[in-house]
Amino acid sequence: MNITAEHVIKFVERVAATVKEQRDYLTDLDSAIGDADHGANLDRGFSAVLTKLPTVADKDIGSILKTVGTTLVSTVGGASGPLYGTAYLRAGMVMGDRFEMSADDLVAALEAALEGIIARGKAQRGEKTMVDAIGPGIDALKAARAAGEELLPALRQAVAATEVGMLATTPMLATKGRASYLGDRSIGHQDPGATSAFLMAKAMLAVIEEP
Amino acid sequence: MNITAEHVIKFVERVAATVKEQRDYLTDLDSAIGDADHGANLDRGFSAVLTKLPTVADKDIGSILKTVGTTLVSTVGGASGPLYGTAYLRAGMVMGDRFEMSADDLVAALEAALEGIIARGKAQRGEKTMVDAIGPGIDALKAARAAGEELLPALRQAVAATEVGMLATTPMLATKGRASYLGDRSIGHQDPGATSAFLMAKAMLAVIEEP
Amino acid sequence: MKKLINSPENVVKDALDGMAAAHPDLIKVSYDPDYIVRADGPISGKVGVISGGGSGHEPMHGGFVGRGMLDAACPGAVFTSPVPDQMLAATKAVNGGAGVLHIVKNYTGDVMNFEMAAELGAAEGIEVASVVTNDDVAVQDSLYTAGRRGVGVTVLLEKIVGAAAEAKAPLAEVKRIAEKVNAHGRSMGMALTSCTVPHAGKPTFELPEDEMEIGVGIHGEPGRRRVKIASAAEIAEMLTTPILEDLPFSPGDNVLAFVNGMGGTPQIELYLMYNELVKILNGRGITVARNLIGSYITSLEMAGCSITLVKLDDELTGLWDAPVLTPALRWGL
Amino acid sequence: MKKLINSPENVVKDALDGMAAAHPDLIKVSYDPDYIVRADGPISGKVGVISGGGSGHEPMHGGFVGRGMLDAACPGAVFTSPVPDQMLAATKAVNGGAGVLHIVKNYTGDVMNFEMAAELGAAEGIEVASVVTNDDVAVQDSLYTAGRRGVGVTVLLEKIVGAAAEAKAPLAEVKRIAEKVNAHGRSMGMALTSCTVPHAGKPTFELPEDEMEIGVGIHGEPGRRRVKIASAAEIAEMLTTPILEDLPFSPGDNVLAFVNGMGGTPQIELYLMYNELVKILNGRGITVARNLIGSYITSLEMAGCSITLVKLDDELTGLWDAPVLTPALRWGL
Ligand SMILES: Nc1ncnc2c1ncn2[C@@H]1O[C@H](COP(=O)(O)OP(=O)(O)O)[C@@H](O)[C@H]1O
Ligand SMILES: Nc1ncnc2c1ncn2[C@@H]1O[C@H](COP(=O)(O)OP(=O)(O)O)[C@@H](O)[C@H]1O
Ligand SMILES: [Mg+2]
Ligand SMILES: [Mg+2]
Ligand SMILES: [Mg+2]
Ligand SMILES: [Mg+2]
Repeated sequence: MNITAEHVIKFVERVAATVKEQRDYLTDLDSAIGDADHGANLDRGFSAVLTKLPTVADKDIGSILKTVGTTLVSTVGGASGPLYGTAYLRAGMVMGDRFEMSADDLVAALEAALEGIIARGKAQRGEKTMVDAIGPGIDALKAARAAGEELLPALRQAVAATEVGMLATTPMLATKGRASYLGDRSIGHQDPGATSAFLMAKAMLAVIEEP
Repeated sequence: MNITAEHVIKFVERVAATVKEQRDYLTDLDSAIGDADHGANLDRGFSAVLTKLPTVADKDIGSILKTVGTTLVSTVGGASGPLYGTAYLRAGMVMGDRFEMSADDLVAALEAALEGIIARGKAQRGEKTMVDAIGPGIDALKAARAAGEELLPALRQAVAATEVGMLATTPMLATKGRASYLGDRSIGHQDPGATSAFLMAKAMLAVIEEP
Repeated sequence: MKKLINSPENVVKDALDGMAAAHPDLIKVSYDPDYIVRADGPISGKVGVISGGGSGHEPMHGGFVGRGMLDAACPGAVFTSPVPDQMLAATKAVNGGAGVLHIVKNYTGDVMNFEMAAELGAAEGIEVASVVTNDDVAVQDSLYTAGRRGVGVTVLLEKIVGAAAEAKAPLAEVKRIAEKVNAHGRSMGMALTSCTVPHAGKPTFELPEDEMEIGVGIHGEPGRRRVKIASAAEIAEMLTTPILEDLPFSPGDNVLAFVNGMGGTPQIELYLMYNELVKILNGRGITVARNLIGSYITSLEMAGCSITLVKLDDELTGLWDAPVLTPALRWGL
Repeated sequence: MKKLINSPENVVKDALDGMAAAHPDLIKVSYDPDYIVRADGPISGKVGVISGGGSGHEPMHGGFVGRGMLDAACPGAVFTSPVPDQMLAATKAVNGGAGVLHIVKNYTGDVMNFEMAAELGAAEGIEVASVVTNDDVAVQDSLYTAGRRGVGVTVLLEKIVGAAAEAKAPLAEVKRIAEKVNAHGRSMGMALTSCTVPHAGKPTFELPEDEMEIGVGIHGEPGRRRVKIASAAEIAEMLTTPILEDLPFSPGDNVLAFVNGMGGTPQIELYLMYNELVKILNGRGITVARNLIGSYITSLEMAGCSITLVKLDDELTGLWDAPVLTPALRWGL
C-alpha cells in the first residue's frame, strides 16, 4: 500500500482537528513546565494551514508539505513554529513532485524532518523535547520495515514507540527549550512538544487505517 | 462626685487601649463603607497621644485635652483626625486651667466638642457620622441632669444613648464623609466613626465607675 | 497579604527613602512632617503649587514634583489624608513670595486637613489659595452631600497648573486655570479586583471571579454598581457615556483623554482600552487632541482602569504641551 | 479571567491599534505581518535596531520604538516569539543602508525565529547582525543547555545601543556595545502571584497565599524555588546576592540599577525595593550611578519584581544619558 497526496491532505486536516480538540490539554502541559501556549500556538498554525490547504488540494505531496511548513513558520512562532515548520518543509523537499509515496519514502521524509528539527533546535535525544517522541518513532518504523513489515503494521509499531517516547519524557530533566529553566523541577512532567508529535503520529496512522 | 485631671489621664489611656484592641473591628466597619483605615488612623493617633501624655501628667484638664487634640490633628489625618482633634481641643478650651470638673462642666465640654465637630465637618444628625452617636449621648446626659441624676447614673444613660445612636446609623443613608459615595449601598452598615465615639463614651464611664 | 514591603507601618517611609535615593536631581524629601519638594525650590516670584493626599496612589502626587508641575507633595498614610503639619511645612518650604496654591481632592479628610493648613499658613502671612477637584461622575452630586470625589482630573490639573505657575502666572491666574481644568474635566473608574490596604491585611472588598465594580473610587470604595464582567468595548462604553453626558461633551470638542491604570493593570490592557475610547469619541465627533495612557493615579495593586476627559482650548493645550520634568512625567526637557 | 480585553484572539491587535492611535508622532504600526516602526524612519546611514518577542511584556518592546532607541519592534502572540515574516519585514523597513541589528532575548523560540529572519534578510542583501541577551542568573548556565533567559538587561541594552545607533555608529560598533552591555549585566526576578495568559484563561501557576516564587521568568515560568513570603529587605537580598556574585560586581563599581515591576506591582513597592537595593549595594561599596524604576519588562498582570544591574563605564554612562524619545522612555527631548 502506498500513501497518496489525498492521504496527506486528510492527515493535515486530521492534525488540525486534533490540535484544536487537544488545545487545552497541550496548553496545560505547557503551563507546568513552560509558558502555557503550546496548544494555542499549534492551533493558530494549523488553523492557518487549513485555510491554505485548498490552494494545494490537487498538488503533489511536496507542495502540500512545503505549504504546511511555510505556513507554520509564518504563523506559529515560539519554539514549535520553526521546528515543526522546518520538519514539514524538509519532508516536502524529499517528496518533491511525487503524488504517491512508499513506506520507504515515508521513512526518508521523516528522517529529513527530524534532521531539520535537530539542525534548528540542536537537541539530542534525552533532553525532554519532541525529538524524544519522533526519534524512537522513526527507529521503530525502520526496524519494522527491516523485519519485512508492511506499511500499516510498521506504522502501528512506530506510533506505539512514539507514545513510549512521549511518556519517557516525564522522568527526564529538560536541558533544551523553556522547560530547561526549571532544572530539577522539570522532572515529573510530560513534554508538550513530544505530546503534539505523538498526536501527529496517531493522526497519520488513523488516515492510513481508514477504509 | 467630680471628674479629676487624673480621671482624664486615665480616660485617655483607656481610649488608647480600646482603640488598639478594637482596631481591626473599626477597620472592618470602614472597609464596608469607607477605605479600611479608621482603626489604623485612631490607633496611630492615640499611640502618639500616649507618648505625649507624660508631658501633661500633672497639668490641668485643659492642657491635657488640648495636647490630645493637637496630637490627634498632627498624627491622624483623614476625616477623623481634624474632627476628633477639634473636639478635644474645644473641650480643652472650655476646661481651661481647672483640675476638676463637675457633671455640668462635662456637659459644657462635650457640647463644645460637638460644636467643633459640626463646625469642621458640617454634618447634621442623620447623615450617618459620629455626630449621630455623640449628639444623642449629650442629649441624654443633659436630660438626666435635668431630671436630677448624679454624674454616674447620668453618664450611664448617656453611654446607653450613644450606643443607641451608634446602632441607629446602620439603617441610615450616608450623605457626609466617604460613605456618602455609596449612595443606597451605604444602608445596612454601622458607621465606623459613630462606633469609635461610642467606644470613647464607654471608656469615660468605665474610668468614673472604677473604685 | 502579598506585598513587597517590610511592615505595614513602614511602607510610606521606606518608599519615600527610595524616591529620595532615586531622584536627588529632581526632588528632596523631608521627614516629620513628611513632604517632598522640588530640588531647585523655592523659586522667588513663582506661585508654589502643592498637593497631597493619602499614599497608595503613586506616582500621584510625589512623582509629579519637579519643574513645570508641583513644588511639593504631602503623602499621608496609605489612603489617609495627610495632616495639616505636613501641608503647613510644605507651604512654607515652597513659598517664593507669590503665594501658594493647594490642590485638594474632594474627600472630607483632605478638605478639612488642607483647610486647617491654609488657616495656619495665612496666620503666618502666606497667601494661600485652594482648588478642590471633584471630577468623579460615579458619585451623585448635591449641595447636601460631600459631593463628588477628586480623581483623574487631579493629575492633568497638576500638570496644566504647574505649567502656568512655572511661567510665573500670579496666584489668582493660577487659581483661575485650576478651576477651569476642574470645571472642564470628568472621570469614571472601574475595578476588576480589590486592593489590600497594608495595615488592614486583607482585600477591602470581595469581588467574585466573574464580576466587576463600576464607578469604584481610588481607595477601594465600592462603586455605583456591581455587574458581570464585560468586554473592553462595553466597559469603555460604561465609563465614557456618563462622562460625556455629564459635562456634557459635544461634537466638535477637542479633548485630552486619559486612560489610567489602577495599579495592577498591565499596560497592554490600557492601550486596548484607549483604542475603545477613541472609537467611541470618534463616533461622537469628538477629537482626541492629546492623550495620557498609564498608571498615574492608582489604588495600590487594584486591577482596573479609569477614564478622564478634559475639554481643551488653546490655553489648556498650550499649558499641557509645556515642558515638564518630574519622576513620573517628563517631556520637552 | 479578569482582563480588560475583547477576546483572547484580539488582544495584541487591539492593543496595537491603541498604540498607533496614541502615538502617531512617534510610531507607525503595520499589520500582517505585525510590526511597529519609528514614524521618522528609515534613517539613511543609520544602523536599524530592531527587537521583538512575545506580547505581554509591555512596554517592551513596542514602547521603546522611537528616537534614540529601537527602529522597530515585532510583537508576537502573548508569550510567543514572533515569526520570521515579521522580523524580515521590519528589517527591510528600517534598513537605512548601514545594516540592521537584531536584539534577541535568549529563548529557543526567539532565537530560532530571529535566525530564520536573519538568513532571509541576508538573502535579500541586508547586512544583519544579532545579539542575544542572557542575563537571568536564576537559570543555571551550561554549554549543553538552552542557557540563560534574556530579561531586564534587554531594556537597558535597547536604550544604550539605540543611542549608539542614533549617533550613527557603524554596525560592528553597535554590535560590540550590545555585547558589552549584555556581558556586564545580570538580573533576577520573583513573583508574588501568577499571570494568566489570555488564551489559557487561568493562572499559569498556583501560588499559595503565603508563598512566592524566586527566580521566576517573564512568561510565568516557574523559578528557582518557592519559599515563604519574606520582607522587602530579605527579597532584595535574595535577588541581589546571586547577581552580585555571578559577574561578579566589586567594591568601587558604578552600576545602573533597574528595579522592574512585573505588571501588577504598584509603584510604591518598587521604590521601596529600590531603597533596599541601594542599602545592599552601598553596604558592598558599589555606587548606583544611574537608575530606572518602573514596570518596563512585564509579565501581564503578575505581581512581583526583578532587579537588574549593569556595570557602567564612561562609554555606557554617556549612551545611557543620551536623549531618548519613545512612548515609554523619554528624556532629554
Ligand atoms: N531545542 C529544541 N529542540 C527540539 N524541540 C524543542 C526545542 N525547544 C523546545 N522544543 C519543543 O517545543 C515545545 C514547546 O513549544 P511551544 O510551547 O509552542 O514554544 P515555546 O517554548 O516557545 O513557548 C517543547 O515542549 C519541546 O518539545
Ligand atoms: N463631615 C463629617 N462630619 C462628621 N463626621 C464625619 C464626617 N465625615 C466623616 N466623618 C466620620 O469619620 C469617620 C471616618 O473616619 P476615618 O476612616 O478615620 O477617615 P476617612 O474617611 O478620611 O478615611 C466616619 O465613619 C464618620 O463617622
Ligand atoms: Mg510554550
Ligand atoms: Mg476611613
Ligand atoms: Mg482614609
Ligand atoms: Mg511561548
